[in-house]
Amino acid sequence: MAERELMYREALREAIDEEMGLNPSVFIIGEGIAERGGSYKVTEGLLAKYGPKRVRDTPIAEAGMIGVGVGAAIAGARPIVEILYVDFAMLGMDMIVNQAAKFRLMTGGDGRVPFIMRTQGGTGGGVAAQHSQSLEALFYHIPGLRVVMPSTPADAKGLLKYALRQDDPVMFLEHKHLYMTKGMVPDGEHIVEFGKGDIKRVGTDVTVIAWSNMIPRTLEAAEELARQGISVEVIDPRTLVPLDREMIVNSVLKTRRCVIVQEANRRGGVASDIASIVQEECFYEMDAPVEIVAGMDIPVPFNLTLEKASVPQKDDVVAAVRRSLHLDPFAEAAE
Amino acid sequence: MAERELMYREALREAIDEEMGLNPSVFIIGEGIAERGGSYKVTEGLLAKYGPKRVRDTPIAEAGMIGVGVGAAIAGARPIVEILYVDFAMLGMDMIVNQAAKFRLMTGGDGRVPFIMRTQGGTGGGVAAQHSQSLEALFYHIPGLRVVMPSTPADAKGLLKYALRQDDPVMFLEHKHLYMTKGMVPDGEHIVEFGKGDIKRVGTDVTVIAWSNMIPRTLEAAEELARQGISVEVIDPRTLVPLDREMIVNSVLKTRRCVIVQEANRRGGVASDIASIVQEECFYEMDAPVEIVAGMDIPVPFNLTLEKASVPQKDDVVAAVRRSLHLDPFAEAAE
Amino acid sequence: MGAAAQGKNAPSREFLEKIFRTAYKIRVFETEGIKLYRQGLIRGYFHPYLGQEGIATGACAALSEGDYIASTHRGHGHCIAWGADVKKMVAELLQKETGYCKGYGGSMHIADISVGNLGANGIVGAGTPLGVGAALANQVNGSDAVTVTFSTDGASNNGTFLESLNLAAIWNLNFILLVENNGYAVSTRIEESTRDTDLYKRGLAIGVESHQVDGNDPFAVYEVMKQAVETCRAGKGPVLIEAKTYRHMGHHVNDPGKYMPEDELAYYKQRDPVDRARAALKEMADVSDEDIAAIEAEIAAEFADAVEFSKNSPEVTPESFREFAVGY
Amino acid sequence: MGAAAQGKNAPSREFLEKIFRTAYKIRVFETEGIKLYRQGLIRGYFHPYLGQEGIATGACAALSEGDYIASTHRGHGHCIAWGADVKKMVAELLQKETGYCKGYGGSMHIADISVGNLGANGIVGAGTPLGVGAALANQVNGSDAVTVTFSTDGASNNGTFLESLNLAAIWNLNFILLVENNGYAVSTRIEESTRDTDLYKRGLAIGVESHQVDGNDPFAVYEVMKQAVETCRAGKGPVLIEAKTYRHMGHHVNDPGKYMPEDELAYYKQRDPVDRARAALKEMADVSDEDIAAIEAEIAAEFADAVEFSKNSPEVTPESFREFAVGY
Ligand SMILES: Cc1ncc(C[n+]2csc(CCOP(=O)(O)OP(=O)(O)O)c2C)c(N)n1
Ligand SMILES: Cc1ncc(C[n+]2csc(CCOP(=O)(O)OP(=O)(O)O)c2C)c(N)n1
Ligand SMILES: [Mg+2]
Ligand SMILES: [Mg+2]
Repeated sequence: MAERELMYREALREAIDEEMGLNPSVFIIGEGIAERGGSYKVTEGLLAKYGPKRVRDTPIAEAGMIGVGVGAAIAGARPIVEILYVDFAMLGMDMIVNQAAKFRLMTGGDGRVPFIMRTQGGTGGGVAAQHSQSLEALFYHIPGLRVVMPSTPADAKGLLKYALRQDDPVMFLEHKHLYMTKGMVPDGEHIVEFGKGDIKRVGTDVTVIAWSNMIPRTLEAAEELARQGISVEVIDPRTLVPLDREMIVNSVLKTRRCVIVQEANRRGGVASDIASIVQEECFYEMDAPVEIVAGMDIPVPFNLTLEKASVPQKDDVVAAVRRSLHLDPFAEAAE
Repeated sequence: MAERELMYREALREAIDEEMGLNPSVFIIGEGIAERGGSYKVTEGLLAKYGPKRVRDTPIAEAGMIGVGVGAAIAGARPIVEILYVDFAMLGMDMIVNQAAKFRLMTGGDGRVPFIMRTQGGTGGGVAAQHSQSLEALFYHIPGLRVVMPSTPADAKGLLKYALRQDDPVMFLEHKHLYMTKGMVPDGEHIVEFGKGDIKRVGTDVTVIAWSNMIPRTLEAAEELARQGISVEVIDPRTLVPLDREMIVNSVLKTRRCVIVQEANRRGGVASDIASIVQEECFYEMDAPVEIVAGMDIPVPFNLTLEKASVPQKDDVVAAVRRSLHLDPFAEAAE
Repeated sequence: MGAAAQGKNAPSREFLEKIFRTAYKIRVFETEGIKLYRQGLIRGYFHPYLGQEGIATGACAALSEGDYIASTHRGHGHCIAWGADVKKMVAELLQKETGYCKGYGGSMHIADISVGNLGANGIVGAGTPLGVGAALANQVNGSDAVTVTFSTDGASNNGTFLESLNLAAIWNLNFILLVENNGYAVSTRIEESTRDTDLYKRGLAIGVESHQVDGNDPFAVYEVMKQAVETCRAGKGPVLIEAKTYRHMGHHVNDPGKYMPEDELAYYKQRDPVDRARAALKEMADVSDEDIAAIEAEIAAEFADAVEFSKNSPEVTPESFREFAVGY
Repeated sequence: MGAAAQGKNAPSREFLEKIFRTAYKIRVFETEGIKLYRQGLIRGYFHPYLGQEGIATGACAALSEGDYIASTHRGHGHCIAWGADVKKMVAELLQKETGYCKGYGGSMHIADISVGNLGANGIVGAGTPLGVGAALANQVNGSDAVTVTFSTDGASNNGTFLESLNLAAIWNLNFILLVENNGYAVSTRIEESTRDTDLYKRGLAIGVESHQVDGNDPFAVYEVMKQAVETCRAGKGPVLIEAKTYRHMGHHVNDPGKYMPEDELAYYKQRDPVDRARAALKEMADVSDEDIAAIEAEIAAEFADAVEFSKNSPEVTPESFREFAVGY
């Protein structure tokens, strides 16, 4: 199929635009998303095209925005609520955890909540502890939520379109560093189903699992490792919930080694959960423990050098892969 | 040392009472905690003893209560905020995640937040999806928080007293089923430091790690397994953050097998993280993968039969221990 | 009864009977439900609506098919006034598969989205954003349906009150926030929770049309609601209504409510909304004591049938629960 | 200048000079700071307080040692008015170990709890509960210290506003909520965020003494704050003050602010709080242009020194960061 190069943010915009065109009950609200086109320019042009009923600016009221989004979804619309930073989603946690995630069960299965929270996380350029978090683990733990973390423009578009057609609450987590990155996106209707991982690079020696902004970094590491004669398979689950366990397990059964890379801090992160699954499913076939490369267990500092030190870099991934191959036995584990 | 039998709630009350007596900047706020003595009767009698300045009822405003608690702590007091159900703490997540947990780092180390949120979680008697959660994993993931989950009256008292003397924000998570349970509590000053696990039963064949209300259940399972000739070591970390990794790792190195039991649902729970640590530290010495016994990945249903089915029971623990010993090879894993 | 009910356009017998039937049905449901609770047949939380029946009754009478409601932890009354099937309600409380939520929800979570009932809620204050959201969905979809959130005095000190009512206001949504001010949040008196106990003022402060009404008078509630619905359908919503009322007992079935002063309780019992509805039917529509007794017996029988039905209903099996859980 | 400043008790030269020095110091800090930002020396967010200097200046002048303040994302002005060391502020913005937070915090997180500064905040609205908390701590500890939270129009639609101000009210805390209403939240005009732009009414609705004041007049702010502090120390707090003001530029350094109408901006520039403070010093205390120029030069030099100091300061090393992280 034909394809074009798009920026991540353009791909997101295309998804919203196409689905708004198809379904009149899709609408979007957020701070500065209408007239100004949004802080990340994802929603530029949508106000002009779809009008102020379907593209609305809001006051600074995250709990309210998320809450009315959930209510609108329950009542049959398909709201997208843009939250500027995933950190601010903490203000709306009650609505996410206690309402959106619970409603289907509490109604015995009849109620559906096709609510989408689009937001972004991760470190980037000294925005400090309250604007740099990677909080996917909090949503990942709550049954009922879908957790989506696209790493490429094509995935961003395909997953957002899918999100707008399914019926469960979706935490759609973008990354501040990815908005301006470019990639090929198929022309025409392009949809990526939830629960299908993507092998971003085929390899045979070690399986590396990563997502969001850790994918480009991991691919760089894989490139460097290839030069060292090590063949790395890079898996991007794309959706953390549902998780493509099959793809992960099959790859690890093949490589007998597994490294997981996450930007979020180590303790209680999604990487730990995936590690627990891998060791459960592949224990007898593995040649080394699962290695986790993750952020330090500390809030992200403002200082740029420290910020960088607090989250995984390419070299950390390279070192972990080598450790899992029992190379450099006397090198210390990097934090 | 002499000791007496106390109920869990009485032990908590003693801790608060003693520390309020010693330190005039300790105070407590919560819904119905003053005149009525609290929904769990932990604060009974404190209003009469310490007066309305230090024992206050609040409106239903969890975000505000937690927020003013954090502010009071930053300003040098030692507030205890009682939140009726841990589920409701979701309303105050911003203050917990973005303020309390971050302040020390953001001030370069000068700021301290001796804030204590006391609350309770877990299933119990058909209170359904919004009043039955075990949410420790959410706090566990956030660097800067201390997560405390006592299983006995003695631990409850000792840990709460310690919490009131240290300087970091503490999520003090009680269990609705434990308030009326009894246990021996040492007389006099009884303090339990954070980060020190407790071996609730010594054993040699399998290490089982559990906390809060899963401890009594695990001890029953251990009893039954003993009758089957299997010797189980039961470890209660007591504080999940900081975690007594040393005690856990040493035990697993001894038994070569590990089972983790948590009431919270499986996906992204604390058990997964402990499993990831254990496989990392003990991989080459283990005879079986870490087994996790956890709640189902679904909100807790109202119906009591289903409620029970949704969280680990004694038999689930017994089965997991036997699996880790490669007994009953054809039995299916219990959910 | 309210002044409005005595005006020139005297209410029809049909209307008066409907009001009485609804209020009485709630009364029976709660009174009999408490008995089932005490027998151990109902578990978990049960917050009776006794004493507040006038509000749900009057309010729902002013709404139409296609409208939406959202409710509180004290939600049985709203459900019944909205026309719910008592069988399915009782079955839910008895944890049965034939209940509104198949026994997954229980008292605090009964919902029926097929008829616009967004449900009761275990989180105080949560119904407000959910209701505003439904009103927003309707505006986006071009419907003129009105959404009413039944709320409480307790919820009025919660952040959701300000955030969501303000959103409704800037978007002129067809939304009515009906605050049932019963003076207590569990044992905490409203005077301890706020300096100004006239909660409707909080709507005025953000430019929202706001009223105060005697919640124990179903007719007065009906009138102010009718007006609010008109304001909404004219595109001038939202509206806030504060209805003053009182609980006839403790917070939930197991709360003896000792903190409620006897004279206060007596005062409100004399202003019993069900008695008012009965008196109105009797006096204004000349309905005889016998006819009223017949209506009451019919409602009591309906409840007894519902209990019978529920007792004979199956529970969801753990197996089908496990199936439901897959992919949750 | 404000009417109060012209009354019988004409302000002293000392007072007038202090007001001018503070306002001007903020002006220099922001103007020069923006240059450093554009040179790439400051990273992350930088929200200038330009145009709003009158508020922090007037408010802090009414407070005493031992009092507390909490601030916003636009926090430099509050910090300076509270007497912060400009050296440590600049060093913080330059990510240096000699900064208030050793470079861990940056512009949005400067705090100095040793002098009761609870800090700037990256979460809109968060300063309100934190400030109320400090006021609560002081009441528990028997202190009569007053806590002021500088807040914003944007934060007034947030749940924290209602919840925490209400808590302050029922407990009669020594708390002042100073809402700086600059008419915008980034590009969103206040008229789009609420139906009633008189934010002080929200305090009245919950029984809180509330005032509105011209935020561009440091003397008017001082007077109303002095009164508010008295109310508090008399045990009758809290107090809400809405100060109307305007930003002199976009939301942050990189926001061109094209959405701000030229005439609106011109209107407020004519009511520049720094100009007012200068004029007051000149006219009411007969200070010569030369003397004023000398003060200005002194302040400029202080800032230049701070930049020099900061540039020569070291950064925290990753090693000592890793040490700090242990056990976090
Ligand atoms: C957010 C939240 N906090 C606390 C509770 C516990 N709780 C349930 S009902 C109740 C009192 C509610 O009082 P009010 O809101 O006035 O409603 P009423 O019970 O009087 O109908 C409380 C504190 C809850 N369910 N949700
Ligand atoms: C809870 C939260 N939501 C959104 C933001 C992003 N944000 C930062 S400043 C700002 C606008 C603030 O406007 P206002 O509160 O009026 O303060 P002003 O910038 O005008 O001083 C926004 C939306 C934030 N920091 N915190
Ligand atoms: Mg009430
Ligand atoms: Mg503003």
